[in-house]
Amino acid sequence: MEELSSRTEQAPVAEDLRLAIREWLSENFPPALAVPAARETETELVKQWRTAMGEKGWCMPTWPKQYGGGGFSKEEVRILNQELERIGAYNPVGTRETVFGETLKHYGTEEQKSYHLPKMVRGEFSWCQGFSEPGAGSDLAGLQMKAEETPEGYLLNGQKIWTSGATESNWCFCLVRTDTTRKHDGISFILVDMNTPGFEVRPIRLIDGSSPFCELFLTDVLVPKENILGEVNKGWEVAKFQLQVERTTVATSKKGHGSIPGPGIKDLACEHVGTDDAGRLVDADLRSRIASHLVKEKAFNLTFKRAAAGPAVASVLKNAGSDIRQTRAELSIEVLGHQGLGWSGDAFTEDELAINKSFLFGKSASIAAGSFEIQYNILSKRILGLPEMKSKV
Amino acid sequence: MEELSSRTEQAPVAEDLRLAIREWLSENFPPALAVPAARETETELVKQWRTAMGEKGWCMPTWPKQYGGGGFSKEEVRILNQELERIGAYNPVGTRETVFGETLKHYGTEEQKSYHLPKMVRGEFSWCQGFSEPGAGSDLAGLQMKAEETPEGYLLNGQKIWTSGATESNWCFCLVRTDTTRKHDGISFILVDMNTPGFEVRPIRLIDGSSPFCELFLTDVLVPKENILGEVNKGWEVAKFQLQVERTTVATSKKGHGSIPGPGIKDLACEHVGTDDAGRLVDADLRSRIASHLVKEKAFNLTFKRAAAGPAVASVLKNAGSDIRQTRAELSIEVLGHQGLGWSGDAFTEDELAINKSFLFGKSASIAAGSFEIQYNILSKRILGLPEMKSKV
Amino acid sequence: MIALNEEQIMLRDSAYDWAQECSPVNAFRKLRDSQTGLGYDPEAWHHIAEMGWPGIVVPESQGGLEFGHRSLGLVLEALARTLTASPLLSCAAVANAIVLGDNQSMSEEWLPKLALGEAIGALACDETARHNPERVSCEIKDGYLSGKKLFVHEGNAADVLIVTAKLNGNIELFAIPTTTKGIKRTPLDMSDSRDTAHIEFDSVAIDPTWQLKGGKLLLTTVLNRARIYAAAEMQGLARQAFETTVEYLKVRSQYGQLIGAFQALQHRAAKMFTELELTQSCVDAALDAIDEGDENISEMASVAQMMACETTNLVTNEMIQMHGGVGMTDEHDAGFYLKRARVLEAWLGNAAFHRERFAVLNAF
Amino acid sequence: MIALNEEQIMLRDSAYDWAQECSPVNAFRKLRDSQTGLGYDPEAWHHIAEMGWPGIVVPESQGGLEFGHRSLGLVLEALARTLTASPLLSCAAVANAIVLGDNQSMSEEWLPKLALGEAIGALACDETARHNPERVSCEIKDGYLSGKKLFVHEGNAADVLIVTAKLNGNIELFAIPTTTKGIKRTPLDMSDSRDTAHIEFDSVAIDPTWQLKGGKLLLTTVLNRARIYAAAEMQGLARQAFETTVEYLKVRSQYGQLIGAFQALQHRAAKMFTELELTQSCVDAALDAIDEGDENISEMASVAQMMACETTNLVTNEMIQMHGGVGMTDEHDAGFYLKRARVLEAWLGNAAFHRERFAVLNAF
Repeated sequence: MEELSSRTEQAPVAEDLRLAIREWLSENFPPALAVPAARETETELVKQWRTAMGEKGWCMPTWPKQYGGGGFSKEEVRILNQELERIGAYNPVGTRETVFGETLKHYGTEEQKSYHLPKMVRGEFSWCQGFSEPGAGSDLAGLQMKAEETPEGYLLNGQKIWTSGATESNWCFCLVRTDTTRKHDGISFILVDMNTPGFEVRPIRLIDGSSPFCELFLTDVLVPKENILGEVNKGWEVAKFQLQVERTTVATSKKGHGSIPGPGIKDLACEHVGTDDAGRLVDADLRSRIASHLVKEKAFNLTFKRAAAGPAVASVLKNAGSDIRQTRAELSIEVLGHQGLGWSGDAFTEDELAINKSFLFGKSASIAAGSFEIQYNILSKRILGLPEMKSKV
Repeated sequence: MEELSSRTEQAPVAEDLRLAIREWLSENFPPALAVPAARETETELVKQWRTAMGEKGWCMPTWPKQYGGGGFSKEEVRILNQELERIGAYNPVGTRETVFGETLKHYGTEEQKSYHLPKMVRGEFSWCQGFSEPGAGSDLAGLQMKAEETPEGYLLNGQKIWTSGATESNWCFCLVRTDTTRKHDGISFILVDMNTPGFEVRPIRLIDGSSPFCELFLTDVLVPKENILGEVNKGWEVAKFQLQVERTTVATSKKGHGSIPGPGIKDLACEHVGTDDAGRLVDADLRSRIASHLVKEKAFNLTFKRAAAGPAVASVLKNAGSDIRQTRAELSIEVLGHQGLGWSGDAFTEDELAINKSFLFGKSASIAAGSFEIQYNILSKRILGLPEMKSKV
Repeated sequence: MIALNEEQIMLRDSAYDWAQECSPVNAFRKLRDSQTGLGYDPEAWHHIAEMGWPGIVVPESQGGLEFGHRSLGLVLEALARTLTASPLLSCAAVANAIVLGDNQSMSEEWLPKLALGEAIGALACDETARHNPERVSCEIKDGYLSGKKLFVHEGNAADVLIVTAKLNGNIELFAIPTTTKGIKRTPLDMSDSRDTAHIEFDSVAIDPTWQLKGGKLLLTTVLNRARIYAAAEMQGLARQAFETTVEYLKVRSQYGQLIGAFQALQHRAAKMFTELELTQSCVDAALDAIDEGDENISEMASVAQMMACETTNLVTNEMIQMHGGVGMTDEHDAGFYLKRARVLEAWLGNAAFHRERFAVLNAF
Repeated sequence: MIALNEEQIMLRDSAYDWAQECSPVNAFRKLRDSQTGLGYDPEAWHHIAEMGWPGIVVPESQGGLEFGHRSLGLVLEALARTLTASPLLSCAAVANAIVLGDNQSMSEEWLPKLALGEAIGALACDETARHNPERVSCEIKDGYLSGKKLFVHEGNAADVLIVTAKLNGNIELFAIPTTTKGIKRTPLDMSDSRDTAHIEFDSVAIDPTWQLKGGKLLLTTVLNRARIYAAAEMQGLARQAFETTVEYLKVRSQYGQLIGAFQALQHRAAKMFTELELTQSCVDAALDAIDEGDENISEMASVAQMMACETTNLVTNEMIQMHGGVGMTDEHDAGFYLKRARVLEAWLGNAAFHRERFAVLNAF
């Protein structure tokens, strides 16, 4: 496989493409955006780059051209990515769109696809997800947002939570209840224009002070009937598809497992705890725990490399990953002592503040995207085949 | 309370009793039995001591004299125990009889008490317990041993397991099923003469090579109807009483939590692992875990002292105790390396062999007498009031 | 273990009731949101003073209640349950230093004020971000103190500091008024939103009467007592975090079940309960050991602190995890417990520090 | 991570099938009960030899299969599942020592026999009950070796020993036939009922051709490989202990429920599964690292061994606990897994040893 693709790289067609891409990029990518921090706010430059890439079809390079994609083969995508990376450029469309785009392609009507996909590619419409509700976390299908059918469309009432990127989005795909008499079979998947009256977005402040998620409050929000994705009351199937795509994307990207800012834990410890003549950390107890942590991190990375995709691997990696991340964070603040427990101010370096915030935010790693407990349930029931509880007679 | 009882000790009546006991002991206790090992086998001397104490009523000092007891007050028992301890003497009747005696006193008919209690006190009848069955471990009430009512008495068929002391006993109190249509309400408590035909005892060999428990195989064992203790089909109540007495006895005696032979873990480690110039164990990782273990042992001992009796304390102590015992055993064999993994032979000291056997046997600490899981169930449901699972509709 | 007497039971119950009713976590939330930069709640402190609690470990002869360390521990536990932002612990530690430091003039000057809550005290004994009281660079030369103490809890509000400094090569302790010229305090914005400061001494003229007797030995004793108090505070914090979590398990439903019915969560709750009970025994015994003048107080302090650090760490993590997403929100109290727990763990020696110390004390 | 090729998959499957069918745990039980004092199963060894497995890491030029270390690991894992009492691991470690020791005459003398299973080898590199290969008191003076090696696995059956000894102040390795005069072997009755011996050398005349090249560096490499093999063996043992336990959870009922339906047990099973998967990755990667001639093999060996020790410890304890009383009986296999696990943990460095070593290798 490896060998084959490196041979293809030498092939003349691929080389032509590579040169074409390189040339286009050198003309179109604003070098100022090579600095990641410059991409964080929605500047003219950022918009310009998104429009350029979108029109080229390279935001979703594998999609058919009719939907605004590039019609690329996997091999061609690899070349595109290599060229982007070479000059510090990036794909301006986020994971949220990439993932939801797959769902839309799979379940959308021709009208929905033709209307939405090109707008998504060009960044005209950016999307957020309205799945979880305050009463429906791990048990997502317990959701209660009401969608009442009226002659004018569906009337949505209820609340969503844990929506990321809601403040930067203008469209939201939601799971709503169109039948209150059945659980899974009473859910529909619907596309909502966030500018519709009655749609309110409120950021949620987290324990680390950040607000990456929002609550959505919907009061009599009217949505056209044609905005149902898939069939009415069959939304659970669409949601499962969407979640599966998301999980695979997260599981195959190491980013999903997070990182701690600043130097590695070993260097951090050597600097802040000190070493003896033999170079050993003077806190022997801490040293032992750091060694254990680093061995486990190695085991995690090797498992990441070894494992073929599948539900077992996803759950193992999810839990081992959040455990390692949280252990590293606890070790980091332990190493720093009070210096690692600052909230703001000059008395702390940016790295030190970031370590504390990351420690706090990292507690969500074992809660979000399928909690620690949910992963263990999946492993024990689906993978190990352990039985369900029998109802008492 | 303390103050009061020390004042009483000075009282003339108590002092008279103390002197009387002291005198009797000096005449009747065979000094050879002051060595614990000499008590292990049933010698003439052992029998002689049991008979002497039994006739005096001092084996069960608090029991009424009519049942062979001493009729002592608590204060008088304390004096007796002090005097026994002073010369290395001991009470020749075991915990099994002490505990079951309470049950018999509470539930026995006058005939049962008059017949059995004095024989128990004098060691004529020694008792073992037939509760657990291969299919009924933690779920004791799931027991299946059949007791069929016939004109001649109950006909017992089935199997019991985990009976300690069965080879040295001649009577066995059993839980049997007298009604197969109900679970808890179909159980009776019955007293069985082990010399009845069809009663077979087989020792169970454990992973440490010892055989402290037996299996009992009962085939058409005929038991007179008057041997039911309490009422027919109300045996579960009697069993709960018996288990409660046992639990209290075990929980208030540190013996229940076991001990590891040989020197303490700290000295063992210093000897076998070695120390550096500062006197620290050279294996820093091990040192840290030993420190943690010893702190926890201290916490356990302090809890033992602090806690008033009750189900919460019993469960906390049971689990913390078995955890500490097992951790100590694991640390001990880790400290000794291969030297702590011997099974027999001159290459190992007796202490070393005992450490390994104790490590192996100690795995039962979290299984026997209410497993680790059962204790956690008790804590979470009875103490913390966490809910039961609802049946799915 | 010494059973509580009737007065102690009353004290415990009234502290508990006061904290739950008059100083709930919401009071702390308001303080944090107030942006005043004050790391303690003056109103709560006023009430605490009225009830006489700052005087619990101050001798009667100096206007205190002389009601014992176990009693103080009961109050600290009760107040920590609701994260009451009070300098009670630090004030008590400082009172101990002055009482044990056998210094008549300092006693007369500070103890009556401390007993009434009219003066606030703070321990300034660390010069590093990680607890290491034996490392002392602050030095007095020709009567002038120079050097810097880091992360002094209640350091901004303090009227009097117990400061360690080298004098003629030995570690000595001084009770220094914060009004003294040359003292510069830098308030820190810590994760737990409580009062913490860096304190710099720039050629501060030291009155010889400020020196306490006892040197390093006094330092050890004072720190041991402070550690035991801190363990009591952590125990109260952890106990409430646990109880709040168990209550949540009884009301939150998922998959048509109260989540407290899931056995995996039940067993984790039972484990926490077990650890809390074990820790409670150590904290109580350590407080008793001070009252009894026990010699072995270093070991007991490390036992109590190690257990308290580990249990608090466990329980605050489980509090977030078992609350799920809502526990991650600032709106919920779980984050406050987590943040305060980590600061307390770091303060007077974390679990590893006390494991190490326990081993050294036991010569292995 | 290198994917298995077709031949390796066949090898793995046939080793698995052979062990489950022809060498079940019951075969080990019979061996133990036989009271022959033999710590290995000659019949099983005969079959293993017939299948060529002792030759897997022996070069083709010396009659071996030269099929790589990962392949050997697959066999070791499969055999360890049923506790097959075979000296395969020790023989392979010895073959490695001789191959790497760059000694033509020793290679010609021993490798063909080792490849065919006609000679058994053992590592005699420890002089203490706790693994500490750097401590070498055995010494060769004027051509005579004196000293004692302790707890040599397969030491009674061995025909050739790899012995560490000081020569002119340096640690050197020798391939010494056990028939040599002056060697005294004391069989030990260990908890795992396997072949272990103390071996004493009383002025044993050493033929200079027995010396392997490489000294301490060779020792490190040989031990690293043996450790990785041992990790593979532990992984096989733990994997089977886990699977046996999970099967029991599916058939044992209490309170009208299969105990595998209790969520607390489910989550503990899921934890074990997670640890086994993480450990598997380390074992596989470490075996691959030998095959690839990786430089970083010391670290990989310690990573694999630390993970294997911890996982094996966890799983064997849970095996007993989850089986309840029946797991405590000698009649059940759980005890065998527990006992063998602890011996393997102690053999070439336990988890603490390898944590320490990992830290040293990473310079902290």
